[in-house]
Amino acid sequence: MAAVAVQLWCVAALLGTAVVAVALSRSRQLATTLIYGATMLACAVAMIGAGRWLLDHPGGASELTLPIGLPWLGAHFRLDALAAFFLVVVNLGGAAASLYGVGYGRHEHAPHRVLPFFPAFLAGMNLVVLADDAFSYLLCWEFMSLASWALVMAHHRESGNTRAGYVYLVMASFGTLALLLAFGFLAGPAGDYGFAAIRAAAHSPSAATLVLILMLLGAGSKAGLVPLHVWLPLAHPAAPSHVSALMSGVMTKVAIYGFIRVVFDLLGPPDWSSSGIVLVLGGATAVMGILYALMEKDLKRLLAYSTIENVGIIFVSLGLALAFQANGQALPASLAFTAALFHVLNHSFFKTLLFFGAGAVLTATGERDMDKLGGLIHRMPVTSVVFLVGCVAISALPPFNGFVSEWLIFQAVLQSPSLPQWGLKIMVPAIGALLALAAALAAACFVKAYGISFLSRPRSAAAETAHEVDGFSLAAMAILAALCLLAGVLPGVVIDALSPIAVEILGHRLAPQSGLAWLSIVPIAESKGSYNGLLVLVFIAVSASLLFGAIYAYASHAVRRVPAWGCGFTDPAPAAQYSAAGFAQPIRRVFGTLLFHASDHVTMPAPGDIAPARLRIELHDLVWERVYAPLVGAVGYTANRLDRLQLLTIRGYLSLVFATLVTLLLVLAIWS
Amino acid sequence: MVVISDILVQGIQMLLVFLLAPLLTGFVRKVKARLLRRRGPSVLQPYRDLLRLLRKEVVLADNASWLFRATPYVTFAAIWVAAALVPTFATGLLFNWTADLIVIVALLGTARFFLALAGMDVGTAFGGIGSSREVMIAALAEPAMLLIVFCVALVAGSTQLSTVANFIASSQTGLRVSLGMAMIALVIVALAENARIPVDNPATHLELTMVHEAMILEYSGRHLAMIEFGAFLKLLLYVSLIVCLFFPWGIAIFGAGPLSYVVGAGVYVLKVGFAGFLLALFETATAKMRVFRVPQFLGAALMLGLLGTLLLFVSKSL
Amino acid sequence: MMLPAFNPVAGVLLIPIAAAALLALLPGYRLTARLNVFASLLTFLSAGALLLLPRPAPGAYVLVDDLNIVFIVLNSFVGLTTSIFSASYIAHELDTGRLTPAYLRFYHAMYQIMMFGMNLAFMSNNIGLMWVAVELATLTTVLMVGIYRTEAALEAAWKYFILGSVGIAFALFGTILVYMAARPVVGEGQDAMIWTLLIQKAQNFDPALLNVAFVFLFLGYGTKVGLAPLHAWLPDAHAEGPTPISAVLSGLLLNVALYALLRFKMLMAANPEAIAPGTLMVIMGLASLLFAAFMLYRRRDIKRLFAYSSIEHMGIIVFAFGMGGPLANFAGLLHMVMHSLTKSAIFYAVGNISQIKGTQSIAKIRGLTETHPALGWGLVIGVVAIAGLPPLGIFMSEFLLVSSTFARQPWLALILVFGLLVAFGALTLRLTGVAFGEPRGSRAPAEASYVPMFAHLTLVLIAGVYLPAPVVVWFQHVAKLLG
Amino acid sequence: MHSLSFDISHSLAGGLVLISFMMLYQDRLYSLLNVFALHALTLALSVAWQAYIQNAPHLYVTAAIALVFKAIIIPVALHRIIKQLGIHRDIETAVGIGPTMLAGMGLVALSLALMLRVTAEADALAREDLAFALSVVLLGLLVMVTRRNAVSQVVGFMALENGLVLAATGAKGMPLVVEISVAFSILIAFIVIGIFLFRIRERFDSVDVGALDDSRGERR
Repeated sequence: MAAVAVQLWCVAALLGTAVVAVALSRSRQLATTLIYGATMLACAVAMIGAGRWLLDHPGGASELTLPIGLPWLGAHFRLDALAAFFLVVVNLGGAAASLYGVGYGRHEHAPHRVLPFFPAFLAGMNLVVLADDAFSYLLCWEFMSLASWALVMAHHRESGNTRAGYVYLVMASFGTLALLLAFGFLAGPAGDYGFAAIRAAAHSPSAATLVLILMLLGAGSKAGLVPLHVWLPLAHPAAPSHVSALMSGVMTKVAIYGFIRVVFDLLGPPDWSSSGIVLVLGGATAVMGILYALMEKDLKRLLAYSTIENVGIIFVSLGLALAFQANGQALPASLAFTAALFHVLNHSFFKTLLFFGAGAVLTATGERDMDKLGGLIHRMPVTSVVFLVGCVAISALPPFNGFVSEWLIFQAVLQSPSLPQWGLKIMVPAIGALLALAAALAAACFVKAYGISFLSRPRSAAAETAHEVDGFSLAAMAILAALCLLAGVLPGVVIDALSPIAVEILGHRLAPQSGLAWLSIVPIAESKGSYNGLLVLVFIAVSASLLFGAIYAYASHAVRRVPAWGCGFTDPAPAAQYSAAGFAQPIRRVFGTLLFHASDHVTMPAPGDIAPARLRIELHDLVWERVYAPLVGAVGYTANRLDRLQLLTIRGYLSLVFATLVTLLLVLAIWS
Repeated sequence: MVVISDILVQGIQMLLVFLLAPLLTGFVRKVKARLLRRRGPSVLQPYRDLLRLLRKEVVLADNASWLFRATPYVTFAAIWVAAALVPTFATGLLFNWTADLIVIVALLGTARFFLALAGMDVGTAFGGIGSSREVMIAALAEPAMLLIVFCVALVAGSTQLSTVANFIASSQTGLRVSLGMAMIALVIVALAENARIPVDNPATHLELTMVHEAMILEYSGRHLAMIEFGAFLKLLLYVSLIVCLFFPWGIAIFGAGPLSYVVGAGVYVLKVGFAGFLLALFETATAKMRVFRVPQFLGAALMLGLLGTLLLFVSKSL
Repeated sequence: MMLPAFNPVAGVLLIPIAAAALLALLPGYRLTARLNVFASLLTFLSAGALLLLPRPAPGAYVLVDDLNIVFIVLNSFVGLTTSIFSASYIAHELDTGRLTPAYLRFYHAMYQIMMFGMNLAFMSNNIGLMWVAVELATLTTVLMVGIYRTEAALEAAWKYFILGSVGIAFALFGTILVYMAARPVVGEGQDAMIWTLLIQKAQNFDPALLNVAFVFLFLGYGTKVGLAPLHAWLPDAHAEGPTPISAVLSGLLLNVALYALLRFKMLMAANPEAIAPGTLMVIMGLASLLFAAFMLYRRRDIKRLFAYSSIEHMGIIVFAFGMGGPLANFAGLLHMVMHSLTKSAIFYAVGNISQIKGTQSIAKIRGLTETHPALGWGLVIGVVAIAGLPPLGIFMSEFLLVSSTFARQPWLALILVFGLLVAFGALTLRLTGVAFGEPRGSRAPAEASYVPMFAHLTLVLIAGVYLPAPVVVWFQHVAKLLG
Repeated sequence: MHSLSFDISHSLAGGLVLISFMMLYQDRLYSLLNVFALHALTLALSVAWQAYIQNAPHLYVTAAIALVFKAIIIPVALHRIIKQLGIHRDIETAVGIGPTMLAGMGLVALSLALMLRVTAEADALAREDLAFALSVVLLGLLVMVTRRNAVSQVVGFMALENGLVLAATGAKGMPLVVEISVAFSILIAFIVIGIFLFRIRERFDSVDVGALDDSRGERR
């Protein structure tokens, strides 16, 4: 059976599961186990199929056309290396989320609002990646959005969720319309919607730029590019955690897939200036996203914002690839491209992991607000370990996977002097600095996230009485954590696995890595830069354990437990510990005043007054206030103005008719 | 055979930095004392402190977690590995290609990450202050560092330290303004990263001013020893980084035989000593600045780095 | 006209008339309601027969061609489902005492007469006859809109009546002008009104006359289509009449007027010197779309909300036909069919909702998916469909329309997209309010049956992912006819 | 003979337009009704003349309807209504008389400009008739939108419809004319009855819009 057929069967299985779920979603336990089990199975099969295809890379593509969709076109589906990779990403996340869901779903109070849409959502994402004509692509794209919207609305009674769902739906539809325009432009008046036809057609540079901008609007709004990100931090946290994980870790990747598919594959080499747009947007997104995250105290919103940051990093890398490709520099282009894909993979690992962790915390304490957490490292030992792994990985610290992709991106940045255009020459280093800033801020952000919610003393009764979560959830998280480490210490394998994609899209690949001594990676040449995660890990482990052993053997190993010292002042109240806002204060003072118009207002009671001093922090989301609020206002204003027409007298309506008639007759008299 | 000797040489370097680090700190303290017309402790004092701390029992807060106890070792190991990967007396050591400059920076980042976490673990106000300020400083230092890397890499065409050192040593690069800027920037970053005056004062426990010390306030005994030792190593690392990037002259080329290694080592020690002297001089000459002046200070480094890079384009294009 | 027995044409036309006569005489609403359903079923069957059997040659009065058969089948189908819905709906109206049996008898009779009028309008080959038929259908709906006899209902009916009459007058004047234009070419009398003859000779007609004629026809029939700014009657008529009638108004009557417009558009297009009707249709279409899109935001009455959405979609359809070309015309046809099905389905749902909650005010309806899952999700699917989201039919037509337009006239496409987005925002805003959140209002089970609603939605869903080949070929042929 | 017949019908049609102008000029209801009766009478004459010259006897029916129904019954009925509903007698105009007259001029000019483009082989008679009919229609509409008063608006509608009949009869050999005129008379009857039933005094929408807001569900 053709490889693509296997994938489609898996999708069919997912859809079938959804239908079944509608039927029996009332009986909680059974349904939960059954549905998530089936979903996991389907995803696993799909993942293995796609993975084998990618590793064997037979080259070419496996295609299939179904007699549905646009009548005279049919629904084209195609599995090539790029699609295979993203299928792996999607289905890995899907399988993990399902495994997690088996345990997490038990606590779901409205399973009938989650179970049917969960497999449907996964099916939608699979189909988007498989689709090979504009119509099926958009149809699946919107189906995906719709299913995820339904999942966001699962807890529609909680405050803010309906608004989140609404904003999400509108932004999604905005994105779809942008994509629609892009495809309409690519397909031309005759309407050749097949990707093959679009690929074959020649596109002028200006047209390419237009389409690229439309794609940035369409795919970017789904991926969460600033300033189109507003829906993301609302919608992602509103969904159940394993769905949030999918939306953040996987759906944004599907959006990026769309961007790659159209801009790199269908469009052909674009103009170099367009790469500048992508670079700037990416850099801004990375920094803004992580700064938003730093200002957050809601754990899931923080994670959602950090997703925005990572999307920015990926887009920067893609922009680099575009820039190099536009100048025909194949090797650096493939380097940047591979780095982007690598980061896609990594982010799907650790963001999913982190959202699972947040879900576990939510299950254990019922709290998302970090200022009510703390000390969980004692109550939830396993979760705290895997969550720590996620935090280290996402902070781009060796020896975990996040660092490898960022290192590759920096290597690509370092190739920029070879670019002929001055604009890029000067822009790219600055963007690189932005990336470094984003990386450092990410580290700060996750020190805060972990330090406030897992370390220190519990800030609420819920946190004090927290308990470790069930085995399924832990298993899912452990697997992802292991993957984070593996991808970190064996990057060469991943890079080689990604090479067929680079070959397929750019026609060039990085030199094989897995053959090198000590499994280190050398993207360009050893003299230019190399990294060996494995050795770094080994060195650290060995030297640390040597020291440990030595000290325990020859120096003291006595321990005395006492109350914390704190310069002699041990504050009794856990509430007096550093809060999320407090931790972010130095950074808020550095960046916030400019970017968020942040201001702290302290109300200090008079001497002798025993009232507590109060600190109020004022933050403004300028993107919302400057871009969206005016738009909303304009629409409302127009609506109010036009609404007067609803209440005219009949004579008024008649005069409207009369006016129309006379105008038309006049036009007729004047023109014809 | 070759591999053995390679590993041997690499081992020597690890040992060298291991032994040299406390000495450098001691030396700096000594010089500072001298400049203040004090006698000051012996240069070997740091060794003694470490040994004393090692022997003491650990006083641990009740709610300290395993992370708190693991951090000293992780931190130290990370810094040690990083330090071992910077060419000191010879380039092109066996494991140099394990990590380039970026990785070394990142390794220090790992160390900082865990230290900051440990600072928050016990849940005292001081730890919070220390960690939050530390990460803020780091957030500003890292972009500057990257730009420095970028600038150097543009000149040498590599981020591989050995290559860079060889390239610059082989004096085909004349005196470059941009390199000068990069060096100043690196010095600023080094001061910030090592919690030296004017960014932080390693000798004070005045809570409003301290950063690094506040973070490790809860540590004691062998843990404290590890962390202190880590700090020493970090200082040495940065010094030898500056030295190997900007003054690599006299550094031995790999495989040049034991003699040149010895010479290289000698030269290296001299250079480090000189750098330590300058550091002491600078620290006595300046005062600590307010925490929220630090961003401007590091911003200067950032600007210098960027300027150096752009300047490089210009000079190259000419 | 001589019609042989068992002639489906006769079936489509005479069954409603006979049924109307019968219903006017018979008492007892259960029986009449069933009879109404039965008659509509027969009409639908004969329409189907019309589709299958060989078609009669175009006569002086009756014409059956590829274009109008689409409308006829759709018309009789929605007529059937609506009759089923109203059978279960009206009973409840009796219980609540909003209607009396006498009025009910009248209602059923009028229903059949209306069906007759619409079928006649579709089938007539004589532009005069078509005019008469359209007006007949309009007047019957006027009477049904006012059937509740509340002040609001009467006011709505009155408004509808007055504006309708002016529209009637315009349409007639246009028809006369067409006759005048045709007379010198085709010859006096009957022939100069027979559409098949007109279209053949149209190229020789006097362009100036045709232009003026088209302006009047466009405004006359456009009033019925509900194009802004001629739309005024539409929202109130939808909101105040019985819900089945709202469904029929949106689903069918608008199509009747649209059909008339299309016929005359073809006539215009056949004459090279006459003005291009497309431009006018594009402008009015976009105007209606934008206007309705903004009007959606301030609606507080759920039926009026969807009435405005009908205006919006009529705008889209008229725009599509105005653009012309195979893709746009195909999209227009598809959109029209899908809109009829979806919108009537939505009105079935809304009818149930307003009966359960006892109000049409959006603010008083909350959390339907909690209290009435089937109804709530049905409404969600309906609105999702009407908002143009996949995998439902309207998405396909909007996809074709927007993409092809952007390739041809980017700016028009941008306006179109803007309008679509604004309307989408309004609809989904109301939807999230009505379907989700803390439930409000009565939790009583629904009286009327869900069958028609889900039947329509299923059709729309299927059409969204799979259009049968014959339908496609047929639509493409019609699209070619429309030029 | 032909030229004479042409002149007569032409002058009758022109007269119709003139009377429409007189309607615009009226500011009292009764006089408006009288003028309308005159309007209908003229129409009847012109239709009859058409019937004669086209020797199309069925048009006599239309003429009769115009004469009996519009020129006599309707005005009388409206007189009654005015009395019974106690509508006060002078017409409140939305737009002043003067501007209305000017607008009427413009409309007539427009309709002439439009119709004179028609190529001459459509015979002159029809052409002129159409031009006049169009102006009558437009003027009727103008009456409807510039008068605030229900009765005068009905009159305006009827004037408009007279224009239609004029056009229809002018269109030589047009079928269904009689049926149409009958249909329209019924329509008008409906309207008049409606006014009477719904006690619509001042305007078509005397039912106060504000009071309807809640039933419209549009209350702010």
